[in-house]
Amino acid sequence: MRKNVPLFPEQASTLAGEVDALYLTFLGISVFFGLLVAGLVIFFAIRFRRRSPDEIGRPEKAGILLEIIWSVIPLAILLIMFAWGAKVYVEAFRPPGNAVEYFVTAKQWMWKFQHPQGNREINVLHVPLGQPIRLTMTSEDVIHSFFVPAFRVKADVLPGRYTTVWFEASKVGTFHLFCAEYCGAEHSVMGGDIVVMNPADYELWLAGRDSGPSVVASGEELFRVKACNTCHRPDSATLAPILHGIFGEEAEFQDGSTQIVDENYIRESILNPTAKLVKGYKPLMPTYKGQLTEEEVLQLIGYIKSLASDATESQGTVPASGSPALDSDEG
Amino acid sequence: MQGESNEAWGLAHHFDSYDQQREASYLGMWVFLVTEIMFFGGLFTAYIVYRSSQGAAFALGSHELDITLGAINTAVLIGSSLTMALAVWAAQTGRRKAIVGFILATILLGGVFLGIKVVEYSAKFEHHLVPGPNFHWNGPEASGVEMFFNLYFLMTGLHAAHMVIGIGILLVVAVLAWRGAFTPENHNLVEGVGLYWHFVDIVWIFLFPLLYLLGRNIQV
Amino acid sequence: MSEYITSVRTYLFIFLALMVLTVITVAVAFLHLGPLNDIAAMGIAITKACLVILYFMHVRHSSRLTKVVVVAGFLWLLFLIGFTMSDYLTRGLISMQSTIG
Amino acid sequence: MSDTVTTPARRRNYLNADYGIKSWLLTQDHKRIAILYLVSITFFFVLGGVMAALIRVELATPLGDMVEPDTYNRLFTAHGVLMVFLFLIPSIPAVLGNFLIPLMIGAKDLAFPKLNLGSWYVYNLGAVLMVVALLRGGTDTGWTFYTPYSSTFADSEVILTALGAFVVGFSSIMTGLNFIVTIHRMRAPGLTWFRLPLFVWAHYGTSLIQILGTPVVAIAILLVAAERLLHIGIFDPALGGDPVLFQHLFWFYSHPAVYIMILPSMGVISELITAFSRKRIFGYKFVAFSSLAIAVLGFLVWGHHLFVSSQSIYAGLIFSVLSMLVAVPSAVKTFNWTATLYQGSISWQTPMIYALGFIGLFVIGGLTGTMLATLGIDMHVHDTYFVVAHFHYIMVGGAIMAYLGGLHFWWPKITGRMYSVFWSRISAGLIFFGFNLTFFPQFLLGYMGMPRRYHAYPEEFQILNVLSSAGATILGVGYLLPLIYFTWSMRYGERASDNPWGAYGLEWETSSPPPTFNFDEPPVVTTEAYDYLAMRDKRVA
Repeated sequence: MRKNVPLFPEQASTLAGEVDALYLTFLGISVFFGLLVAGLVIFFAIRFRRRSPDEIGRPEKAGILLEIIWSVIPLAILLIMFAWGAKVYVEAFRPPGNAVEYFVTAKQWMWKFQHPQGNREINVLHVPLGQPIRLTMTSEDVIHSFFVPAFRVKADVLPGRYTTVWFEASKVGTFHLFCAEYCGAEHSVMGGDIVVMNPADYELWLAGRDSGPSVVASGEELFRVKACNTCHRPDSATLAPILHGIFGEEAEFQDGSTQIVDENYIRESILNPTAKLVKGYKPLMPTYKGQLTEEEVLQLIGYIKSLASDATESQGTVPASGSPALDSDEG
Repeated sequence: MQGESNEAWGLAHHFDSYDQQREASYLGMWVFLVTEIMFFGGLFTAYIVYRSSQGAAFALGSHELDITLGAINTAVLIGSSLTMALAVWAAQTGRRKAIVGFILATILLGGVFLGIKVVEYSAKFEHHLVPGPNFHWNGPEASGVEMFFNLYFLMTGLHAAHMVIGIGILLVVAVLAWRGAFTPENHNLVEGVGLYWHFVDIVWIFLFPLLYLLGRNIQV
Repeated sequence: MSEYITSVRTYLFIFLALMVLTVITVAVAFLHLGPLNDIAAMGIAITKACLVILYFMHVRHSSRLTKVVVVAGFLWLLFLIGFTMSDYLTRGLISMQSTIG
Repeated sequence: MSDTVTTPARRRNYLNADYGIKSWLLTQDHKRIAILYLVSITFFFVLGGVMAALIRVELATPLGDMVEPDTYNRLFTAHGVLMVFLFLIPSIPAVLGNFLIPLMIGAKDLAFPKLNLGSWYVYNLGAVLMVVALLRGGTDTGWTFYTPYSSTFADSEVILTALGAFVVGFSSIMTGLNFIVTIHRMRAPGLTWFRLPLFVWAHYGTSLIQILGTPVVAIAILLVAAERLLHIGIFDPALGGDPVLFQHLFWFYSHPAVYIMILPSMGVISELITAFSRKRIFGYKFVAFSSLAIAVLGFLVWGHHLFVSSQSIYAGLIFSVLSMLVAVPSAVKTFNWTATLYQGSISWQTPMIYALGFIGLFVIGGLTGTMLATLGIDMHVHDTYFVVAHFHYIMVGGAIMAYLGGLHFWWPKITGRMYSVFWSRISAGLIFFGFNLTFFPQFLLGYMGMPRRYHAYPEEFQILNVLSSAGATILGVGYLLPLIYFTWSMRYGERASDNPWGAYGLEWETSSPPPTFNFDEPPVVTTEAYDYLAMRDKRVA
């Protein structure tokens, strides 16, 4: 499908149509105004061309009404386009509740993916058709940007922080993945493919290779190996807070401030534990900075998130537990 | 060529009057100070951004600073602003020796400020609180405290650099004043360097509470 | 339009006021006032800066243009800080890094 | 001074007032300093153009087969840095603005002539730093210096280039400061604010941006250097910093910097449109105030460069809606220019061809700009060739067209000579056509998804890239022509009269080239701006 030379990118996600509708509408408005101005300029320039060397133009009276008209109309159109664009944007960055979480780690110059089931891939990501997929992304070095033109999604991938983006593929096929934020010598080849498969084919593909432990299982394993479980116990909150069910809830800190427990907060708590001390605890936890790879931190987060739902099922997919943070925000 | 004939003492050829020249100089100096506000503004923004997310670490950092020396320095710098203002007054009223005297007093106070700053810096150096590879912090929040000291050194360092430049210009102005270069009609240079000096004072008026005072009351 | 000359008495009075404010701000820093500590410290600093600008820097008796320039300088600083903080202070709310699936 | 020669050809002017290299290098005459700037920025325009040519040659094929990836990165960085800092930002203000503002307001010089000369030296100092960086292998961060790549990872001459940008920034501040004070304090008797040429209004707005924005990027650059040299972490997450803060500080200046390029262009276009329509501009006050509105609002929209940079969604909404607002004054200007043409006496001289071309290109650049400010569209086209095409339509289609138009308009005033009408029209046509062929395909490429700063790209993008490279060749030829016929005209061009276009404005009332102190008699202004009726009546009387 990449052989022919189209002038318009394929639409391969549920979002693509919305972005294109917005773009084409705006393009139509632009073409109208562009032609209007160009047409008037050319027409006036010919119609009112100078006919004698001493001729001067005929001064007209001020046109306050005209000025108001051509200020207000563009403003109104622009504000409408703003509102429409904002709607699409907010949608693009707020994954639906049933999205399945995949992890992405970027580094100079490759993309590393981990499926919830545990499979790892480099520069190629296989995803099932019709399933909302949420990517939690971080970088090991500089800023990169995850960009799939056919899905119309793009989000920067930053070191030291998580960003997310989501999509629901609507077309089977192979699509370009680009790094859109300049990241060094091999920036232009830091790309790959997103392979969209029918769900059944995807299951076959998953089954056809050794997936290794799931993200949650790896996280659980790490939780034990790094001895997190000696303090963070499911039954006792004496030494450290109980982690079950904290994800998406509000944590209260020593200084009285609060924060919703999200991926970035958990990350900070692992790597810089004393930055935000939960009320009632002493700064006992050592830092794990330098002892965990970015992928391991992600696995721990995946595990802690899985504890959010009361049952400790390690089935891989993060259950659709609603979105407390969003709900409380929308109030 | 046109201007040469009516070029009076200290009036540049392209100005019509001393008033026009003075107003241009005063306005130009203020516009320059606006750029200085924005220059320091970038650092203040960084400070506010990081303080908003790492308040506790910043409180820890501020406890490492010597509040007494900071307060003394504030007083010294305000004093130097007074002498600078008086130098301008002396220029306006045509007191040649007084100009020189007040400028020298300003330079002296500026020197005291910088001397105290050196004492403070060397103490930080001994305690391994100077940012970079040698930074060492035993307590909690190491990275936040390091950020505090990064900003402390950048902000006070940039301020001190402005002081040094100011003192340099003041020395030149003092010599010119001694030679009688300034008259009640034309003392724009004294006025200009005065504005600069007061601006440097104002920066410190904000740096002092931001770095030394905020978070002081938090127990650590 | 000739130059306004501020009297030495005014200068001394302003100097005194600045010193008193410095003492107050140091004293207040050790009290436990919660968020009022920050507000007091900044309020006093702004007051001091205004005194310096208005009297030592002669803005009080300068043209309206000078006043506009001074105000614009600080206004733009507020733009820089305010709009930057509009990002930082709202990051924890609904943002692309904290939405929850 | 006893100059009795009266023939216009041999009258004393700023060019023949003094000879020798010293009389140029130590001059305090704003007109001579403008010429010095003209020489410097032309050099860097050519150098930056060579980089652009190499980039387009490389991109003619999908494989990165001409230069190494690293070399390519250094090329586009050099192209960006040279063009933005050493050409576009000083172009109209430091050359045309410097030359014309004192003339237009009836002053003998700028308020601070020494500062003006100093700004040229500071500019060259910064330029030398950048050239040294280039000779030592160049920089590979892109002109945006994004952290932590620039502060920690890049293995190239980041500090020298950054320092160069820092130093050049000060020359820009000096120019802006000089203009503001001059416009406030040096206007001729009778020249009220609303009688000022719109060129002066536009430069006033530009100067505000230079004053208020440049220091912020200066400190941001300084912090990058501190992080790189001393490991004082402000932006690198590994050192506890936030890389997005750099983007905020950088774009606080660098977005308004776009208006440093386009506002003076708009000023030039207002002058050209009125001069070649021989008519007062439609809605003078609206055009004048829209310059200020752009200068002020332009400061509040920088976050639209961060829509996908992990900036909070709320901030994204604020910056998006403000970006829409800043489009309105630009639209107002465009409509007023168009309305000015109505019932004008329009002459198709070369400068006017540039002006009309500018309107077309600026409309495309502006409209695509509002598309980029739309959150839902930016999410897809951010950091793609759509952005590249958009800002080239503004900076090249807008700023350079206006710069060339202005140069063609005031050339007889600056040098006292005319250039070849025929060749100038050919070159204007070539530039317009070549420009569109170069950059229009890039809009399509961008929406297709080709990211910017790519050295190699998938095959399906090739046809559009080849078109673009072909256009660049034509554009290059178009730019070469003025270089030749302008140089030729300085010696062999027909002598120009004081007002060859029959245009309104104080600069046309003095001789061509003007005398050192601009006017033999200090001018007094009694008519409104662009009052062609009064001008004709005066001539008849």
